[in-house]
Amino acid sequence: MTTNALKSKSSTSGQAGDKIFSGTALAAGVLILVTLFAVAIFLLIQALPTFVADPADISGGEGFFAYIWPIVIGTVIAAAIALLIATPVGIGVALFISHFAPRKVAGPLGYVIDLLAAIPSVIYGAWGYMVLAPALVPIFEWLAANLGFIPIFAGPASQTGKTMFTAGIVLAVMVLPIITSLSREIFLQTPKLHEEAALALGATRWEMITTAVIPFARPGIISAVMLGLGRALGETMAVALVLSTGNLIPSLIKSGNQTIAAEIALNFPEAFGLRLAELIAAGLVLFLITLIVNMIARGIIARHKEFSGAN
Amino acid sequence: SDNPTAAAGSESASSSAASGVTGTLTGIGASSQNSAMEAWITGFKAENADANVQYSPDGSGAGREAFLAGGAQFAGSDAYLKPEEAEKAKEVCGPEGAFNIPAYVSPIAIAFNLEGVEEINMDAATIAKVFKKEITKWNDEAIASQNPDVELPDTAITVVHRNDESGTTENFVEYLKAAAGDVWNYDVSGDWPSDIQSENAKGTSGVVSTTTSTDGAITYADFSAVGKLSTVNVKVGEEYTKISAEAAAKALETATPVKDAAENDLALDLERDTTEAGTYPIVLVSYHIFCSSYKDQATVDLVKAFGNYVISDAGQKTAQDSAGNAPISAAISEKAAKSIDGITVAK
Amino acid sequence: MSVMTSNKHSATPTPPSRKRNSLSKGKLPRWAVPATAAGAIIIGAALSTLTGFSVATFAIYSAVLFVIAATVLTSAVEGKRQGRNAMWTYLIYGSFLLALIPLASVLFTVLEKGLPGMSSHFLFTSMNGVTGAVDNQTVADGTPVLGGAYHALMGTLLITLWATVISVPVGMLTAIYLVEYGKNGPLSKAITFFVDVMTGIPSIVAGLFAAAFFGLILGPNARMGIVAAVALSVLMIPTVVRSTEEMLKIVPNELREAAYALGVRRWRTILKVVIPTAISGIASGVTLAIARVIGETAPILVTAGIASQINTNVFANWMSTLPTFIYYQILTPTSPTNIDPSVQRAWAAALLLILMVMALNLGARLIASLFAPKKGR
Amino acid sequence: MAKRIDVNALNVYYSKFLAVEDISINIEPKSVTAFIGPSGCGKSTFLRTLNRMHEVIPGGRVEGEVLLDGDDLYGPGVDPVTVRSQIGMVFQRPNPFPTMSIKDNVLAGVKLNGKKISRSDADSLVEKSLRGANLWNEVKDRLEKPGSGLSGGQQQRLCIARTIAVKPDVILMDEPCSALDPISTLAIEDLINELKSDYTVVIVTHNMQQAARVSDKTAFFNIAGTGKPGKLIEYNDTAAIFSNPEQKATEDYVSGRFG
Amino acid sequence: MAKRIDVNALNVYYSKFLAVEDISINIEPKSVTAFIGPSGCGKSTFLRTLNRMHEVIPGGRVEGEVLLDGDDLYGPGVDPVTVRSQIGMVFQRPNPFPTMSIKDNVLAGVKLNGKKISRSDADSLVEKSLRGANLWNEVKDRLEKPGSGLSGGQQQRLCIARTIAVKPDVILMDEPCSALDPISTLAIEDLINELKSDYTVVIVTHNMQQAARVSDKTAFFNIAGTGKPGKLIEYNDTAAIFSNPEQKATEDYVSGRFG
Ligand SMILES: Nc1ncnc2c1ncn2[C@@H]1O[C@H](COP(=O)(O)OP(=O)(O)OP(=O)(O)O)[C@@H](O)[C@H]1O
Ligand SMILES: Nc1ncnc2c1ncn2[C@@H]1O[C@H](COP(=O)(O)OP(=O)(O)OP(=O)(O)O)[C@@H](O)[C@H]1O
Ligand SMILES: [Mg+2]
Ligand SMILES: [Mg+2]
Ligand SMILES: O=P([O-])([O-])[O-]
Repeated sequence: MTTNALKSKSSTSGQAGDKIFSGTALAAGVLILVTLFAVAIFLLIQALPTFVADPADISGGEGFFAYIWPIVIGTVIAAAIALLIATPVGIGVALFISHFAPRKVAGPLGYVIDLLAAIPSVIYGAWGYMVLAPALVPIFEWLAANLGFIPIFAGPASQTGKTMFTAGIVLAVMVLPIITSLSREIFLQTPKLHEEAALALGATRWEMITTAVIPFARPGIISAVMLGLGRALGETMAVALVLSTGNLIPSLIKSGNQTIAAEIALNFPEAFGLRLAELIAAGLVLFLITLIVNMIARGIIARHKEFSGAN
Repeated sequence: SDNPTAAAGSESASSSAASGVTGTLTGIGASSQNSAMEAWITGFKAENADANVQYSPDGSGAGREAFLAGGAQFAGSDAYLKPEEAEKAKEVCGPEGAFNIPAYVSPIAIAFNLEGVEEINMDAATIAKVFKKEITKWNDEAIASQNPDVELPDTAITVVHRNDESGTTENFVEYLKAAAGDVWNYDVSGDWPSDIQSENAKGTSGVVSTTTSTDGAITYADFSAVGKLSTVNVKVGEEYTKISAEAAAKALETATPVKDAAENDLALDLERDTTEAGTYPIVLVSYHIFCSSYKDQATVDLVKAFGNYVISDAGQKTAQDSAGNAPISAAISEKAAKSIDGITVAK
Repeated sequence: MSVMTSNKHSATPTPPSRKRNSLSKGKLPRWAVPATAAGAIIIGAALSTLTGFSVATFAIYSAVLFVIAATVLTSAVEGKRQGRNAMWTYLIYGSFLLALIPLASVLFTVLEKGLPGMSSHFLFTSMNGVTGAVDNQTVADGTPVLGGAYHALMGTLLITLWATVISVPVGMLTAIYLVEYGKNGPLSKAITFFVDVMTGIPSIVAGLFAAAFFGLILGPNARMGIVAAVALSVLMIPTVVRSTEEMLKIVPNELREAAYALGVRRWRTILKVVIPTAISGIASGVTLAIARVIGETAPILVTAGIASQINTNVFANWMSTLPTFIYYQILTPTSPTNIDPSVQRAWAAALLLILMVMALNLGARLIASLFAPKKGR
Repeated sequence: MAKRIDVNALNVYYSKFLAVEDISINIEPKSVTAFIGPSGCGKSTFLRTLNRMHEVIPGGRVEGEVLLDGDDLYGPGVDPVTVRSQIGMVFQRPNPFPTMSIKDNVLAGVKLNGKKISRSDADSLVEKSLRGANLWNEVKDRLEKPGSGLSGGQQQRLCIARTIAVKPDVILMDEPCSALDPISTLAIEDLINELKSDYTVVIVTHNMQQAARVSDKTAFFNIAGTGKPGKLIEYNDTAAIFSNPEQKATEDYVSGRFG
Repeated sequence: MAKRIDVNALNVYYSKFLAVEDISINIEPKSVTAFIGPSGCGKSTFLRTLNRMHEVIPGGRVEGEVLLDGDDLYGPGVDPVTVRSQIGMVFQRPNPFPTMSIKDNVLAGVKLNGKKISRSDADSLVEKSLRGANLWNEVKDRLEKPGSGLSGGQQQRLCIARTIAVKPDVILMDEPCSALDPISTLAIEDLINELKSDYTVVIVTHNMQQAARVSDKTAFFNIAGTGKPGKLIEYNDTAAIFSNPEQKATEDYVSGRFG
């Protein structure tokens, strides 16, 4: 057994194909890391003056933290409203298309919902302040009158309807197609075997969905929601156009509050020097928020890993 | 095709080549003068077929930032260069630095939407109190006393301000501070004072459309853009001045050159608290900022040609036709031409 | 066919006497649900009128009443499980209808405001030479609005094309690395994590980054199509990675094993078996990613500048895209005194953009159906 | 609890394709009935019509009647969920729920019924069902582990345990032992023998020995050619089918080298 | 073309779990070897190590040697792809490629590796392989249709055809007939008999009759209990294993009611 015939037959050229391909794939992955790293460095360098500046020179005059935290809260509120609306509705729509709608119409319906993703954010912004906001004014008034004792519905309601609540709804509409289309694809991939197993045990359609479809799709749903959250956190133009911005206030039906992305978009054009650094620092903070949110999501997915659908 | 206004296009092509300037001139800056700038570019290109000018209305700050970084050959700005910026300009422009030319003048209207009311008189203190939300009803005594002939409804006043940082805001609050300093005790800035929580919108078109759709709303916006909204007559001296291009031009005449400015620099400090009748003091002056020297002759020629076109009668006329602003006076135009002709090739 | 069946029915002797089908006991009669719906609508209308009638409250009251009533009724007659099933079924139908409302409203708004501006002139000319004076003139004369979005359409197509050309290979390869090669190692974990983080980059930051990056190479404020394409890629890649990854993950391992056992190389297995199996999902993911960036405004402003004439070279000079065109037409109307022509152009451009993405979606679907796993006989 | 099944003139379609034609058959309660026949003849298809699982497939529909103790499964107003909770099914391919532990898999059907079940009852039900499927000893130490970590045979037995746990009237099994080793198969066959004292069992099998061993009656299906519908050729006591078939086709099939 | 396989002291792991322990076995060329044993004893696991398919599973690794005509499959520099194209495999579950037509499925092993093949060669290869798998008559009219539209048994035969088409030296089969009806099984068994004149065939089966019918030698695997590794208990001529086993365990297993 001097020479291994298998070894000599193992064509190096063929293996090279594999190496090249996996190398390219790896390179692509690394490129993403490098890009992200570069973005982070870029943000850090540009934001640096903010952190070394005299607190009195920062907008508001009380330092960067005092400047940023209200808009961080605002960002979180906007994203939370958006996800609270879009997640259940998005999953519902995805289920409707994958498991409820008649087959023939399901495809076109999915297409129709995907269309929502096609609409540019400027248009959402314009629609938001021209159509949605005025339409919501009576509802806000009703809320202020009947549920005004709850701080988030404290009146007097905005007369233009350009409130955090409206911004949240616009964001919800914007992230809906993201959540829907990803979840739908995954729901459609649920193994028929498992769906049939549930049905054969005498499950109703909804029980089949909870026993076979949702558990299988859970990690995918979480990813979809994260993707939606990314969009909701980072959306600039729509919020900038829809929201009557202002200081942090608990009421969602009055003008007030601000999100980081909108703060950047609104002030960037006229900003220079320290103000520019401040805005970029705000971008950095947004970046960190995404980081934290994703860590939490990862944690959730990892906990269910052992029971993931892949087998 | 690149020729939407077919008739005009073919004509201009022939008249061109004579001047002989070529190349692309890049400007970045104020959005206020965008409409005028489009008119200038079109007019300039009609005379100089081989030249191109591109202008991005990113905002005054962005424009000055880009200009100072060497990313644009000129900037449009609602504020002249600050001393430290003027200092920095020497890095890109050479030892002579940069200079400001007033190119676009426009009055800022205080515009409102109140059913059945066309015109209202207010003095500076009243305006300041309204925008500070100290006066919250249209039939408040302070307003009523100045408008005995107008029937004012019991409507709430909705103040609408800009939510983006803006030259319009800066000029408006500069006026409030100067003319009603005891009421308006905020720093002058392009950002609306954050203590005043009110409705707001992005851009001039944003505040105008929000105001137009909300009864009882009041805002401040470039006069040319107020559309169907009514405007406030502002008390200057003993009289109420109705907003107009002429009244705005008059404010420019009473303005004083910024002290310590270089000879070729035409930066102006407006006298907001003027008492001279017929003057409308809430005026926005938008500048073109040029280097005193550029690296090659072609650029110098191009800049001179464009700069001169803008301040020429023809240039100011086209802008006015397009943007509805006020023209600069002949005196300023003359001084500006001298400054522009002083641009040289860097040594 | 039905005649035949009924024939057979009558012909078949049925041994046990069939009084009532015990399997169908406790089943709501057919008319029950429509009746509940009608009741809910009537009471909803009444309630809404009490509090000052509006379509919104009417719809909300009716829907809530219907879901509650139908659930309670089904629970009572058919049992708790059926009740729950009914409730969720109605909620799911309801969520779909709810999602249609904004869609219909946005589309209606865009159509209503955009259709008047749609003309061949709008589609095939640029804004070169169209000034406020021109608009003032058209308004004064009542002539058709001049100037179009051809330059912006070209810009959108080119910039998006380049962004796709950059993002799809990078994104797909990364997803392939994650699913096929990464083996859940630290690097693949890091990539997965940071890809998610990347989805949270605000679009303006992506634009500033691309501008700064090219600024380092080409000098300050080097604005052109390709810079915008890079900025959009930063936004697009994570979506491509994420959706491709999910789709690759659900390709059954059996198929990979089948290919390996045939002596097929891994990369060929991936390219010829795994990806084709997942292609329909990937295609819709890529479409989604394109749709995600095609409407971006902020990053384009700082990377591609703005132009009123046609430029089809992404490597030189400024460029407009439909969103920036819309943005500037709305925010700085060509003629501040007569904004109607600008507003009309903006909405027409919005309509155009939506139509483009619709066409894109259709295309992706076509690709998907051509390559999708073939089912049936 | 066992119930009888009567099928009258049943046609089964996949959209336009007639897969199974004109089947009439009477299945006695408390008996084991085996379906045999060559691949593709429609055994699985027909079996699935017996608990309305066929209609889960897009385009799947039937004409004719299937009576469970005289009640038509396809009658107006009949809820498939009710049908399926009375007629359980074990599939050809093992399909435990991947996201559930072994224990939860066994309890999956029981929990659906919404009945509260005490911990101890649950535990004893799990043990009983798993023992019944001859899996208890192999998994008793890892009841909380996912079911997907088991080998194919173990997974199939888990699925059988899951179906048994629901205690249906009728149990349909589609080649339940095709992934099992002889020892497990033996256990399942024993189990089928036990089950038949209480339930009606219908089993599809390729293993003629198995059919001969476990069933009381055997139905032989055949197909004339590709694209043709499957038909019921002969249905009789198992002994008769294997020793003395009436039809030539049946004889050919059962007297193959296999038997 | 047939080659011999010699396995020396092979341990097979799933990460830390030792699934199969210390196997040494010599498989003669041009012979059929059957692996039998209870479920979970590691037959599939061991079989997969013979063409390095085991390492496809995350954490899957081996210790020891597997020699193909004296060349170690696991030797340094050996490309698993080379190994697998010489040692083909048919799986327990039918797994045709869903995106491909029946024809392309058969040609997958050839085409996917980018080899050029003329139309007529391809057509004749398809026909030959499908005939070999006893599927030709059923699918000859729909070669361009997707493979996933076939019934389970048809799908499995398609997979066998696909493997045959690559013309390997050794063919591994993991319960290839467990989803097949007797007629198809018969055809496959005939095929195995034909194949053995050219190839080395290793087959995992639960059907002891099948093992007895098709194999020259039989290896009996067993497992002491859950979590314990599977072991090779006895390896001998098939006749000897079934009539005169040396080990008590083997005798118990083969003399069950199944025989
Ligand atoms: N989902 C489906 N759509 C269309 N036709 C189908 C489908 N499933 C099966 N068929 C066809 O119906 C016929 C009967 O298939 P069925 O699976 O019932 O056979 P079987 O007797 O169970 O075969 P096997 O023994 O291989 O399991 C076959 O011709 C098959 O091709
Ligand atoms: N992917 C895997 N990861 C970890 N353990 C596994 C994996 N696959 C199988 N095992 C374990 O390895 C052992 C041997 O499994 P294997 O599938 O080889 O048995 P088998 O003899 O083929 O059984 P069957 O007859 O049921 O197919 C079993 O204990 C099984 O639980
Ligand atoms: Mg079957
Ligand atoms: Mg096995
Ligand atoms: O011109 P503005 O700076 O007010 O936008």
